[in-house]
Amino acid sequence: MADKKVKNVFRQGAIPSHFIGESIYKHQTKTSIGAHNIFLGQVRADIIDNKTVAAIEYTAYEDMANAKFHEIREAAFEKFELTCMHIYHSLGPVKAGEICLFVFVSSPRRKVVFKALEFIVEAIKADVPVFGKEIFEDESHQWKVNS
Amino acid sequence: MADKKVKNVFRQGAIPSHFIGESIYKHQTKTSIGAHNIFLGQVRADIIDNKTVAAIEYTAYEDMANAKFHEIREAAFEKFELTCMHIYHSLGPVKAGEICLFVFVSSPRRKVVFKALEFIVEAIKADVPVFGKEIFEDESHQWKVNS
Amino acid sequence: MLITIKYFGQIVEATQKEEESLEFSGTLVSELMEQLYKKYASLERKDFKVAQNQELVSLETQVSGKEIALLPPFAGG
Amino acid sequence: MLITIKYFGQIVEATQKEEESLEFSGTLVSELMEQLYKKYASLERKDFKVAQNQELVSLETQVSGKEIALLPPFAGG
Repeated sequence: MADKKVKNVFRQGAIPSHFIGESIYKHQTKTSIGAHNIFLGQVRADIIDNKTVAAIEYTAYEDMANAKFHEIREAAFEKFELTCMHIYHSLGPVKAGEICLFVFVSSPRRKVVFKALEFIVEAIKADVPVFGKEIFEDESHQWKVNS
Repeated sequence: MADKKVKNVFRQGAIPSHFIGESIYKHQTKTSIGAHNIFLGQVRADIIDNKTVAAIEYTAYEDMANAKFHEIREAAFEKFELTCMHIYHSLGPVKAGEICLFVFVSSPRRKVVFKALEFIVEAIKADVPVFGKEIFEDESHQWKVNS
Repeated sequence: MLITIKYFGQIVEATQKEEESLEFSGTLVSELMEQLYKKYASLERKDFKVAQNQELVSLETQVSGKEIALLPPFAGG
Repeated sequence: MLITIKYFGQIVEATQKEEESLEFSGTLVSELMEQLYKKYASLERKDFKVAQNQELVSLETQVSGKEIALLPPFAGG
């Protein structure tokens, strides 16, 4: 069901794996759902010029970002037959190996969830003002840019 | 990493949500991963001729099914740059609202996980000899056919 | 030739058993099916594929394997 | 006209602040940027987009809003 209220998508720090498990559990009462598709973004320990990324520190233009997440959400409900959709994004430091983005879509049938999830994730990457500071193990940093 | 051993994909009964959470947690040591994509099949309480599906009882030609899952796995590693892949399917009764299929792919980059996951799920639906008896609340049944 | 035949899903409703050993003196899968249709009257109305040694085969395939399976429509996931 | 300007991510490394109020007497976003480039020498080398009242705008847009934001490349997810 589409929800007109602008939600706060942001969570402080990493998104815990048990939170994802619990979120799945909560959908087991929705027995019209036949297929879930979940995307998780995980911070990579990339090695750049011999230095290893230890964490990404996320900041955002929060009001605009939440408005954009809301637009993406509305567009996805418009385009695809979804039963529900949830988006969570981290703010602050997230260590390598931890989850920084959790997108969850559910539908009666499977074909639609693949298309919907990819649409949502690509829109988030392109349109939402979130910024990432890659912090190396020696505490130097560089700014992440989505490709 | 591709694994040449044929694994047993089947689990007795529903796949618990906390198992999925734990499976995600185990991947947090793999810091070359940047994107996970998870598909979950959930049993729908479909209403057919005024009767509601209460559960699906799954059976399989287990040896052939595990060999097919293995082929699908090898083909996916061949076609897509994946860090890892896990598939679990239920056998026996799974109630409406519970999870019967869990497919989990991970890669350094996101674009590949969407294509890989859809490829794997469609191949499972088409090629793996698993059979589903939809049991209605009045204990009558019909046989499920994938569309 | 003694063959093991396995039945799955709704096929079992026609055969009332999941597995049996049958003496088969013919050549092709189609001949084996004729033999089974005579034995199980309701089998002919069922929709199924045939696997030999875990690979799908056509009715024109030679029966060579030890294990034949009758597979109704797949419903995985 | 008094405008609130917000800076994000690596832009803050040029401005050394996240927000400020500026008196602006021009018309276009491009004029406001010229004013900021004079104030912050290293800003001109940064890659960013401009949002006015939370919507992306071009340099030719009229400054009308209360809130202007300088947004470096997005890195969500």
